[in-house]
Amino acid sequence: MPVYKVNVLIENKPYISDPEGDTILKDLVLKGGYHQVRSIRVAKMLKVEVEAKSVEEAREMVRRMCDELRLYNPMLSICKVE
Amino acid sequence: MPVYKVNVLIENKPYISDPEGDTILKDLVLKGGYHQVRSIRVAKMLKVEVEAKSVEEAREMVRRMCDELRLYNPMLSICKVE
Amino acid sequence: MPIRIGIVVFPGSNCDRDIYHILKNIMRVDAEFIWHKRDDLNAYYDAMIIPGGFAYADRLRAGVIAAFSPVMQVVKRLARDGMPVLGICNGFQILVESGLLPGAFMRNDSLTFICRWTRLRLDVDGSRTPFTLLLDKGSIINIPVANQEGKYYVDEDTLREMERNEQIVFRYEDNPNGSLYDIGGVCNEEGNVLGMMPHPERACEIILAPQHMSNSILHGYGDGIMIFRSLISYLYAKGEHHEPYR
Amino acid sequence: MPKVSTMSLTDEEIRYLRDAIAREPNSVELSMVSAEWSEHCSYKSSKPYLKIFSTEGRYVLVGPGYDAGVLDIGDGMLLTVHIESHNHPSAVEPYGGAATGIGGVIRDILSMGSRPIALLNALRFGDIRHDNHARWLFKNVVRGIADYGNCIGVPTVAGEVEFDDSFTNYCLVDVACIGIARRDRLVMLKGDADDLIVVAGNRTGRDGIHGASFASRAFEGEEEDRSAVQIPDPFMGKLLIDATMECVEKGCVKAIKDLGGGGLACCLSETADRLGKGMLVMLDALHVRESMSAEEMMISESQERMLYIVEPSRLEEFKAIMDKYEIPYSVLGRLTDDGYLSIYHDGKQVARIKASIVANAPIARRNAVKPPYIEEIAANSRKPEMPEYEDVAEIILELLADPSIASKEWVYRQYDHEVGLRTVVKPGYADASVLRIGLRHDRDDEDADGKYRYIAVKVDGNSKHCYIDPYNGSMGCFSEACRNVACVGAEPIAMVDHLQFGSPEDEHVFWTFIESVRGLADYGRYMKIPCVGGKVSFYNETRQGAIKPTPLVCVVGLVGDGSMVMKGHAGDGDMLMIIGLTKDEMGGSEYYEYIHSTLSADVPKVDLEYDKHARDAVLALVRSGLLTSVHDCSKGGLAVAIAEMCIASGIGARVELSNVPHTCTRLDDLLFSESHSRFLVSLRRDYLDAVNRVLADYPVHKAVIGAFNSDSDSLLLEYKGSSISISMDSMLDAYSSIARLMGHGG
Ligand SMILES: Nc1ncnc2c1ncn2[C@@H]1O[C@H](COP(=O)(O)OP(=O)(O)O)[C@@H](O)[C@H]1O
Ligand SMILES: [Mg+2]
Repeated sequence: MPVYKVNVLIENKPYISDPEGDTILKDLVLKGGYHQVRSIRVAKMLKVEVEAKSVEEAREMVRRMCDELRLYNPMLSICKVE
Repeated sequence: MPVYKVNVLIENKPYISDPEGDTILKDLVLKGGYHQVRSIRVAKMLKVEVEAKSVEEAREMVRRMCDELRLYNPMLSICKVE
Repeated sequence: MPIRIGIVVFPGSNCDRDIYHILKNIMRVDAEFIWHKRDDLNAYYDAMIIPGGFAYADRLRAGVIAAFSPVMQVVKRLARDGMPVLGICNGFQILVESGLLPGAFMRNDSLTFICRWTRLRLDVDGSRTPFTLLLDKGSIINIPVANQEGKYYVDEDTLREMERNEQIVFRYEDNPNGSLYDIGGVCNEEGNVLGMMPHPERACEIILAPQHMSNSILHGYGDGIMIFRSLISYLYAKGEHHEPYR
Repeated sequence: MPKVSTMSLTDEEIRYLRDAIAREPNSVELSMVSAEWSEHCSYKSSKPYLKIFSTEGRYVLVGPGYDAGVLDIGDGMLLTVHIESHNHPSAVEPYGGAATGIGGVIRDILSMGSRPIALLNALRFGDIRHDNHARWLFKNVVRGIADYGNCIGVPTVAGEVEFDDSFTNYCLVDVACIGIARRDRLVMLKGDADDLIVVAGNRTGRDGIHGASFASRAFEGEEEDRSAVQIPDPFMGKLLIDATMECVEKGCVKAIKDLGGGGLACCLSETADRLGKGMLVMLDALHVRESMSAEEMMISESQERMLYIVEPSRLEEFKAIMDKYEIPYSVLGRLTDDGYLSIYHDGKQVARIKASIVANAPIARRNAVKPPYIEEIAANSRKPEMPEYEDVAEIILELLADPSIASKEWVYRQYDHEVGLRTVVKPGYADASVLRIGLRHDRDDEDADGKYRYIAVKVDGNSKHCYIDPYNGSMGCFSEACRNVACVGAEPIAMVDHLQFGSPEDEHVFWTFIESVRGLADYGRYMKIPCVGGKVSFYNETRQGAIKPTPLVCVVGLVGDGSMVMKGHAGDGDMLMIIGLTKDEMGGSEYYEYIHSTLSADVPKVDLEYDKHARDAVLALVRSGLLTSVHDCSKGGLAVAIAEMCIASGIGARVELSNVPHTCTRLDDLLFSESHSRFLVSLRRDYLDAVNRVLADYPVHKAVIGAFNSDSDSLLLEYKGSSISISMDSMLDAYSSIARLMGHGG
């Protein structure tokens, strides 16, 4: 069966604060002189290689896996499968 | 000035091991019955909002910032600006 | 002039007071905290210690944000002038991120923080660094680690060069975190800058050592004391003639 | 976004409020009151019962009622103690919930002007062997505690973990914190009219709105609980510790209070009420993350925020400290003499209400009825079939692998338990941890360098015992915590408790609550161990119903001096002695519940007088330096305690069971009973006479029951001519079951 690459992006919901992004912005980027930067948010990507019959099937399976195995916490984060 | 969204993807170089990805694969995914999954690698994404005249300028500036402020460690990781 | 050692403090450093206690109450030398915003030092120091902790909460990557702080530019200059500089745990990570020491750190193989006592072997001549002067090559010290990103990494070429230059100072007997070649501590080419992952300050007083390690020949002290005694001996040996670092 | 509502106020409470203020409350006032009158903040169900604790004692400087209890241990040094839970938030988001729990208890300790020096944690989950969700909760709760505690540089030095099906789909996450203050710098609430009210720390956002009322009702695990997801920021937590300690050092703050459950509403009303003052508050000055209504600002529970009362003349000093650490702050207003909270927003007065009304909820009368299940258990108690003697080895191994008994090393390895140079006895080395205090910066007296003090701390609970018999079970938890600190050579000097139950509106649950309080109070009064603080957490319920009653007791003990700290191991040839009497009390034992899935009514009972004698006897032995090690005998009974001593010392032993003083009729009872007031001690052979001389003063049972033997790589249990042998390897293997179950931490 062919192997597909599927990317999963896990990020905090927009109204949930991101202390790590804030610190990177305040203490590294702005202090480093990059004043054009307005905001930084940190997200996590899982690059998954999966056997499937089609891209659609691969995506659908990865999506199911993320939900079922709690690869992210739906209370906190959103999870996009690309 | 307009604000652009630029994504920075930081991932380990291919020959550097990724224990986190391996553990998710081994302890969660395979044990959870998703045997179609071949590999998982974890990457970090910074979602940057930056003022610039154009997308190109925004990207170029973020790229420079990543190198100069060591937003990634060139010994371990590669960094893509999207 | 009395020996005076600077302890560099970043927001989030948390072993600064521990180092202070050892220097002041056990070693009986002068110690002063140096806040990270300082970009010039108006006093002289004989050595600098960058303590452990979580500078900037290890955000982005352990040590990286601290490496850009004003005080580190001063530390870099003093290190180039030959001042003894010791980075412990997070301090080691900061020295690596600021380019004073080679290598990089990754998350422990266990992916978790690890707090436990390890056995650390000196892999170079004691005289290689001011902090190991009183130890013999091959000697083993009992000392705890406490880290999350403690897995040392360096590429092949650099590693070979470091071996040639005798820069690999400490190796774990019982590698706790997956460090490449069991590396637990490295120095720069000149030998005056040392970074080590384990915490010598936690192993200075025997009452703080686990019971099975308390049969030390050091009479009431733990093995970690040798790091500080070495430094003090080194500084005394340089005598009154040495120019203090400014 | 959740709408601010009055959902947690009852009709009766609204009527009471109307009468008190003699008009209709407006919406801001209503939301302030409903936050403060939530069970979580107001103790409206529990208050009358907590009065029965004895709260005075030789070392007590400040008892319950403040953010932390304060103990005066002499030489200008004070200890502060507090305990908190974060159960609901952890059940939704285990990592953030547990981490913010640490942040919360740290800020309570800071509120007294004391420096947090150690953390303890007590955790409860469902069955991690079979339940993925329980494993997920366990893994992330531990990671959350580790990440927060490690980052702020406060060591997590002790704790306990229990697993039981009543926590399925839920968890209990309790954290206690010990602080140290110099007597001349203790910050008690002070304030005069015109003193400034300053909030410092993270920007206020919409997070955690309704957290307090979320913790004041049953846990649904639904979408709406989202609003209670709290994001930890240990970096800001650490900065607040450093900045607050600097303010205390300089003496530039008159009062400190943390912003916890109920946000500004609770913090302002309680502070004003305590001070007997009013407050003029300009909400527009508050540093916020997003634009918010007055109601939202008042009840937001954004983490890592502190309130300070600052004299106007010291404001510049205060600001300089905050600026040094780059902590954002806002001067919200000032104290007044009128006793009213006058809140302004957008140029308008949005609330004006007496602080004393907001801060003092009407007491809720609750019914208490003995739950029928207790009678049912009594009626149906039956002894399981007696195992063959050959099968006993297998049962012991199974018990050693029972996650509630097995080694918790997987947990405490993830905690920095050494930062601070205080942890003399570390987790896993003894029943309680020992901390060194009196480092130069701990004292009034700068010259008293090197004159250290040692304290012991431990937290204990036992939901299985407390479910079947809340009175005796609770008393047993207290006794166990005291035994644990005695094992390291410390005399218990104070306790804080945490009472965790289902809904107080349920008369059966409420009965167990009252029984539990009685048990703790009776033990404390008899032993003269005062309660200096605590916390009540109700509504620990899921769709399956209430959790088992889970009171926790955190005991602080004082060690005589450094040389008396007990952290030994049994050595080759050492004798094994038991102190105490083993009785046929099998109810709630791990043996019955884990091995046989049997409930039985006869939960171990504490004989107060005997318990005191046994503990005093062991303390006398430890302090006379006659022992090589001590271990208290509790969960899993005698068999498990002996096995644990072999594992800890890395050497085998041979034991003659018929020498054990007991009143049992069956061997399995003798081996696995969890009778209280028992200790196992090891001693060098040549000290036996001396030990017996010391013990002669105490009317307790004692017997030499075996000896350790480094040549043997097994534990040999002999009984009336038959014997079984369990290899060290198999014991070690069984005992490390948690690490095996949890794998890597990812
Ligand atoms: N969650 C935890 N965090 C830190 N230490 C823990 C934790 N759970 C257990 N420990 C430590 O492991 C050891 C054994 O704990 P426990 O099994 O509760 O002992 P006991 O049965 O004597 O009360 C103690 O040192 C205790 O402090
Ligand atoms: Mg115990």
